[in-house]
Amino acid sequence: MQLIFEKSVKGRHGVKLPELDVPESEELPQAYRRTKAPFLPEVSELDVIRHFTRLSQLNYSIDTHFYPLGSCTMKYNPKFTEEIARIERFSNLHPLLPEELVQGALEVIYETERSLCEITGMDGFSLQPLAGAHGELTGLLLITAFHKHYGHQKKYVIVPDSSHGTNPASAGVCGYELMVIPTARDGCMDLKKYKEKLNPEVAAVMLTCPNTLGIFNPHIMEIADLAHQAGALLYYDGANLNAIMGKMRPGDVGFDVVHLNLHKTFATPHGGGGPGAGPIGVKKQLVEFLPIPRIIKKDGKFSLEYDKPHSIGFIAPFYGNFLVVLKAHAYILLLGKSGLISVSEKAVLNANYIRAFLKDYYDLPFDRVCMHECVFSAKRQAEKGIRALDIAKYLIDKGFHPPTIYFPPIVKEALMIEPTETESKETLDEFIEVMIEIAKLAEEHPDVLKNTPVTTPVKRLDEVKAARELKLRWMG
Amino acid sequence: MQLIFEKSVKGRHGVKLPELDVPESEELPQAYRRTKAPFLPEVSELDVIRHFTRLSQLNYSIDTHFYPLGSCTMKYNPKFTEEIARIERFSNLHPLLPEELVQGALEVIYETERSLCEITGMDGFSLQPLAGAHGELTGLLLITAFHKHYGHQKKYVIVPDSSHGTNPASAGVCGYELMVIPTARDGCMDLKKYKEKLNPEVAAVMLTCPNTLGIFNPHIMEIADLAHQAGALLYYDGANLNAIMGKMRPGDVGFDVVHLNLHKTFATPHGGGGPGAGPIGVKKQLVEFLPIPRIIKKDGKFSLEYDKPHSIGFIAPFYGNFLVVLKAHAYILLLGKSGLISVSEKAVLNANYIRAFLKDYYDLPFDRVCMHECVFSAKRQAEKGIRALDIAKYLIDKGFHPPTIYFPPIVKEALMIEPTETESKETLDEFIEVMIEIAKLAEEHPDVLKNTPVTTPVKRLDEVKAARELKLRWMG
Amino acid sequence: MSYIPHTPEELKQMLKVIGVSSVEELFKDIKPALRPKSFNLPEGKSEFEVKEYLQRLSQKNNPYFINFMGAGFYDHYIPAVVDTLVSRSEFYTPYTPYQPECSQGILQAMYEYQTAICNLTEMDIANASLYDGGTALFEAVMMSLRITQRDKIIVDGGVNPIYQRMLLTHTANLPIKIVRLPPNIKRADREKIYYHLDKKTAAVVLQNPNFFGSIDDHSDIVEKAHQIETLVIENVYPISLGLLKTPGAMDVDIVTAEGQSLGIPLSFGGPYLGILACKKAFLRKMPGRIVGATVDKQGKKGFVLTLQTREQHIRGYKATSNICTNAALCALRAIIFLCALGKQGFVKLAHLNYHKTEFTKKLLKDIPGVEVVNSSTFNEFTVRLKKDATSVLKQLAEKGIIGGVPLNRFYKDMKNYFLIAVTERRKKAEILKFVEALKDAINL
Amino acid sequence: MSYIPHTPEELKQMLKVIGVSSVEELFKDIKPALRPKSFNLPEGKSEFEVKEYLQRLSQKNNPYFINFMGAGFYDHYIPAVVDTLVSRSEFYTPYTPYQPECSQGILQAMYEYQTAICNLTEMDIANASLYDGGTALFEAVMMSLRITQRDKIIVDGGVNPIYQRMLLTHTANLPIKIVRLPPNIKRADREKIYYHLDKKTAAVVLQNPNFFGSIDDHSDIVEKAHQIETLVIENVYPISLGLLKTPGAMDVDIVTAEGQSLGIPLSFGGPYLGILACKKAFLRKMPGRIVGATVDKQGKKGFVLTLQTREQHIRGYKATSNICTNAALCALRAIIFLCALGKQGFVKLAHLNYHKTEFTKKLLKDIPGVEVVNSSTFNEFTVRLKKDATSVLKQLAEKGIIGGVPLNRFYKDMKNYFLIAVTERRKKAEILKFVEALKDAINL
Repeated sequence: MQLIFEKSVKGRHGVKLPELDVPESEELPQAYRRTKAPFLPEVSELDVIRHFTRLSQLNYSIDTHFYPLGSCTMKYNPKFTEEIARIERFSNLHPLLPEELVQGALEVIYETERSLCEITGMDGFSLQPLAGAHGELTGLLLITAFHKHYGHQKKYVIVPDSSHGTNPASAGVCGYELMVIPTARDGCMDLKKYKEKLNPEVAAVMLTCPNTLGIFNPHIMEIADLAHQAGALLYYDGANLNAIMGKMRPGDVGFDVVHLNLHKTFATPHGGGGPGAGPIGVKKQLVEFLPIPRIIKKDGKFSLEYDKPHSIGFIAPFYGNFLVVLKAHAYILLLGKSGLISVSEKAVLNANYIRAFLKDYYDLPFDRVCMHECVFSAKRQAEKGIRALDIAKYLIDKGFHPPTIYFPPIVKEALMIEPTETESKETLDEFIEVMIEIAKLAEEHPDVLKNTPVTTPVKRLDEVKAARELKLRWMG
Repeated sequence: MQLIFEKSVKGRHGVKLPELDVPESEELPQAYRRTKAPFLPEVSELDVIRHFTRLSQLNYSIDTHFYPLGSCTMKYNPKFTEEIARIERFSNLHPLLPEELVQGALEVIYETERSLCEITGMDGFSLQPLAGAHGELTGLLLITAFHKHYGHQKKYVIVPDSSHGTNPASAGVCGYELMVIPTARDGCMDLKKYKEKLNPEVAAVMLTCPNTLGIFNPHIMEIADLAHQAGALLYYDGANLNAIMGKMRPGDVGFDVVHLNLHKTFATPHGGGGPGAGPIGVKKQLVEFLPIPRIIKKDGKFSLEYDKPHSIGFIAPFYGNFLVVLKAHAYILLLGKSGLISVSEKAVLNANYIRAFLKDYYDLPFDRVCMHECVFSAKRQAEKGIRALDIAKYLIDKGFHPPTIYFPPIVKEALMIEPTETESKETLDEFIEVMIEIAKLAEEHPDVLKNTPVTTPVKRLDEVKAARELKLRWMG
Repeated sequence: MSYIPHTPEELKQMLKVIGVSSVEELFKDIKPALRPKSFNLPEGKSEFEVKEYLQRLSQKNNPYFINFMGAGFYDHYIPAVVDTLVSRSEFYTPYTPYQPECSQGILQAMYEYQTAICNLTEMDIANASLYDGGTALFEAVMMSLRITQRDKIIVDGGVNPIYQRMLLTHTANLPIKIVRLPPNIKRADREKIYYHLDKKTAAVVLQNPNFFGSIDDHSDIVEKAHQIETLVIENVYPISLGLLKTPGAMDVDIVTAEGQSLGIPLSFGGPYLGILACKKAFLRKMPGRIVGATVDKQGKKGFVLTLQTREQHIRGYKATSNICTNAALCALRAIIFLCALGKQGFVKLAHLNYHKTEFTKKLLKDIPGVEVVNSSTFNEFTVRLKKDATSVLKQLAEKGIIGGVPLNRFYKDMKNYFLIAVTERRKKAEILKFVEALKDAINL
Repeated sequence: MSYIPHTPEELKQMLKVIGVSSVEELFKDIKPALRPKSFNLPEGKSEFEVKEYLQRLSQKNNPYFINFMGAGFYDHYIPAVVDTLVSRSEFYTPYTPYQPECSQGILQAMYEYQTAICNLTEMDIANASLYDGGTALFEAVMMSLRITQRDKIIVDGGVNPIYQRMLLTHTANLPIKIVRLPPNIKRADREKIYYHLDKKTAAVVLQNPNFFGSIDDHSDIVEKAHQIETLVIENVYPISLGLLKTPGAMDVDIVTAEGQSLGIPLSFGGPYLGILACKKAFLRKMPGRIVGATVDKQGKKGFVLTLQTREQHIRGYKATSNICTNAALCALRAIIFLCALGKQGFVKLAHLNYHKTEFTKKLLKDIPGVEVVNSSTFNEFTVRLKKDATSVLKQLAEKGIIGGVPLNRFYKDMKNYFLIAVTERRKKAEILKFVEALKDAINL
């Protein structure tokens, strides 16, 4: 499809603005003005609508395709919560409006914090972090503030080698050095190596639980105890919370800090990359360090408290991604206690169903009951020349968004499949059938898989060329 | 695609309803109850979303494709007016609410009636008719009431042979006999034949102006005078109003009754078949016969008047398709005087542009300046075995919705092209290019055209089989 | 605002291609004498300005009172999926699917709609929608006249007066006789119907639940009518079909309904949805578009508009109806609504409506001065007060409650009567508030 | 409500396939000691009930006062096309386009967004969005540290204090020195900047228009900084770029902006849009996703995420940033907004904002007791009163006017100051009403 810039016709215009209803004043001095109007497309409203409507149709999405993108929890995004977020009295509030004019919005924030505390077993929550990785950074800043406050000298952050890339990256951005613990043969962090590395200069141990292999570490409490004994805090990467709601609360088993991804567990849409929201929860001893402002309820009135001397300060311009929070709030109200428990049960059920069916066809590097996702290796197929990437592209042709591939990097030719609880048995069966077909094709007709996808508007794209020639904008 | 009924799984459910919050009463006696729950699909909300989202993508639509469906005025439907119609204080009003609670809605109706009067030159308008053909029927009922009131004995309705099928059908439904006037060589109703047929028993002469050949009849005033002399009223089928806004008003040239199609000229969406709205306008002498209730403004307050002894009565359950009217009202406000004039100018410009380019390739049975649409004949192509239908199907493959074909029936192998004013020169050029390509293919490779469409989810469908075997519902 | 893409430069190029020097030249057939005497409209405004104006207007409306109004049009909850899906422009911006290969989405959805309507009503076939319930009833009457070649129609006193008056208007110029029975709150008045029923009668028109809320089993009337080859047309309330005996089970010939309750907002009177279903035998007399299943050249299943030869654009004067535009998008709402609720949900919806109404009815029965006039009802019923209902309702309105529809809006002598509808949206607290307010009001 | 499709029957079948007898068995790794101590949430409710509750909550908010609040976040009109298009679920329900062949829609839109941002700012390259303006500024600072390998940052007193405090929080644990200049209403204080500027300085951070509304041409500062290889980061207000000299023209190195004004609702603080653009030379140090054009196997043009080796999911600890989720849907809003307005419309928008503000400024200047502190401004400016601004604003609020942002919310000693923003949405009548109300309030 042509770029919208290529469709531009000099002199054409779209949306009309009101006429100036006050007298014109003197123009700005030339020195302050731009010399040439910016090149933006000159198109009609119909041009805009057709262009972006057609573009939209080129995407696979949850609403059109099964989307088992591991670690991303691509579940159904309720339309109801979208409807709620369109209510103007929520969407059109200036963040600096006087508190009396935003009591409803403050209540949403307050109540969501309370729900998340109960779901995770934490004592305090801040909804300010703007995404998961931002939550991680906020969490590490909290941990830093905590240690500084008590005069601890800290230098390291520990992560397992199966961690999300954001964990080490957040540690780096926060100024820590990194220690990486390998994965043992049971798919969990190597406990022995962990003990060896742990030392009094470790600020935090960051864990995903269940981890990115979809495995729940039964020794989690021991890990926590060891961390605490060494003076480190235990950080819970909430990317995989969808597996354990009502089954385990990080706050009960020794985690000190958690972040959640509202766009994963709480079904707010991923938006083609964002926005999300990454609220951060902490145990009692860390509450005083949470970002400001805090939302306070007193005599039925809500207010913003800024006077928190130990707070790490401002992590967001205001109160976080409010409209995302609102959707998550509505979602929690809709599902309630039993609903959320059922979410995790069915997410785990679906993943194990796929695991059970496919383990005869694909290598399962850690063959045990999984939680909400399972990670296969296509190394058997790779021997025939069929890589995870080829499998992904064939799936596209069959109308499925591929799983996450090549992650976690500790699994060769990884295929990380997270079906989520909102998918039905038929959909899983159809997916399984194609995956089995692929395994057979890899044996018998590997060439068929190499030339995929064929049904898409473009065929396999040259990513090397993209990175070498670097065309990052249209130049006309 | 499977039917949603085929996707049903026993015991699955979608949207949850609230629990009963009052005590259960005794059930109805068995005799009044159905014996078996109705078979409706048992599906999840995601099933519903995926099913209908995917279905939607199988349609061509204005927002995705050029849609020059002659006589239907498939112009761009502004998103703004959709947004307005979603305002709950408009969309959620029970029609029987007390007048004090619906003053804004009544004002919308009142103001829209006034605008339409000014646009058409009529003295009174009713927004009650629910679609164009319903407007026609209402118009004929008004005409009947008028004649009865004055003691005229009437029996016939006159229409030209180029008329929309709704005109004779409405006459039939209203209990009239029909007289059809042929089209003369200039593309207009044969004036001589018209004079011959006209007689004192003619209730009404129904004209589309410009007519379905896209031709404006310069003798319209003479036709009107003759009708009036014979004691007949002149009816304006407003389907083609998009051609003449600000250039001619039916009320100024002798028309007594008009209906408009808000979903054509006033850009409200066609909705895959409807709903539309078919307001009816009349000259002074007919105002007293308009349907009730009438909207009255007095001292800045709006009210509904039912006490109109000569009114034909109730044509709609309430006040017409209010939300459609609201969109049309917003559209008129947005465009205003110059905007509406420009609509007709550009609609006519676009049609003539296509006419000028294609007349060397397709027969133009009435070769003169056209108004907002032009009607070609594919009879030259038909000689090579390529019918209008084949041309239509090839256009689909090229990403265009076909024009109206085989209408009006007086043109053999008719191709009725109405581009509308919202389409750009580039779009017209692309369409013209394909039409020229088709003309050449018809000469040189007619077989290529016969097997189209090939890009669609289904190939050419067997309509004969459909009509013979009559599967009109899914039986499991 | 303007939605016109033409630039001055393009205008010039296009005129050149056409061979005229100005746009005005294209309008030369419209001679000076034919030009407008006036075209006095305000100039166009921006979206932003029009939005401000219309939002201000909307503030003059208030739909947020606790509402017990029905009379055939009900305040049901519309799940978010309905609006989401019908807002897809591939659904709302095409027209009638004359070209099936690029319209399979609409066509399949309409086929599914037809199926759902058949299943709800237990009738053989349904069309793809008409304008509204009233015009559907008119079309049904026209069908019956065509089918029987008779000229008399009997309309029971329980048929919605809104539709009765529409029927009279629409048939004003036809050489037929319409016998309207007097308003009748309880079940259909067999005696009166049979008094008028004769071999000239094309159809008896009934309604269930009737306008006043009463439930009936019309099987006996149908049987009597069929003995002399008279048809029975029944107008129904779709939500009630989650619970009530179906027209199909009563052997009714033609069924009509207002489909507004199936996911369509109240919209101050429209657009709504005309439902029409009938027995297979009457297929070729049925008005409106019909979608049929077929196969393509390669044997793949697909859908087309079928039996178009019944329609005006082919048959003209002899068409079964003059209808062209229908209410496809509203029918789409209905099928999405029905799928979203599903079988269980739909039955539960009927259940909620029934029991909330029974609860309300019971409470009202205990109020001295309030008489519940009918017995078996679904989600609406009629009460009689000892005083003028309109003034009592006005007092309720002052407390933010719309207590129902006063019947003198339709029948002048029913001053003390009003209709009360209780849908699933009315919560217990609202019902109790209403009952208390009514107590107060009648004792004033 | 629940979005789970499993029926009891399916559950049974699935457990059998897995080879366990209950779902609970799948959770056996979570031993009893690890189970929740509490999970005390209310049970789920229907859409309908939750809607009622949230609508009631929303009524406790009131965004309908006449609003002159800005401070970096503005009440601009959002054309209907923006919401219509971003409401398409093919846009809002996918995730980051890791698989380009089935994500060309998002990818192309992001490429168009990058192009538009480059054209607006006259910079070489832009990424596909960050969370918000504040984190974008933080990322720009981090970039400058990496690029220069220096450890000192000078932040001008005109930079939005909201972003200054975010910057401090985010860098709290880093071994760097941030020199914050005192708040400065007028143009950037060259003297103070140059005083601190040295070869340890990684970047000077400026803002235009600055937080107080003042316009500046930073070319001279840029030149000075570049002499010692210090970078200049400029935070801008996108709408002002319809009129103002661009950062590109000033030779600025990295540009950041809050994109909220480009079609994103005020949303009580988020989600917003972080814009980041820079010179080509810094490409590999730039954080966030970037879309590049390429071709497919058949030579057809297409788009992919490129330079992913900078990113955390590949590079981990050494990534240019920890960002994963960005603000793609907000960036989509921005590109649609910019296309809907187009070149002419965008320039006109800037024009309207400028002139409405100048008009307001002039009227205020005539009020005794009101001092307009800055001279050249775009659509926001600072006034000083002779009394406490907060109490005056409170009085205005009683008349339905939010007069602006009191500056003591950010600077304790600026009690008598407040910021006034005037966008295209403020009509003449509203401005006049505000001016009159202000007159009254300061004379009380």
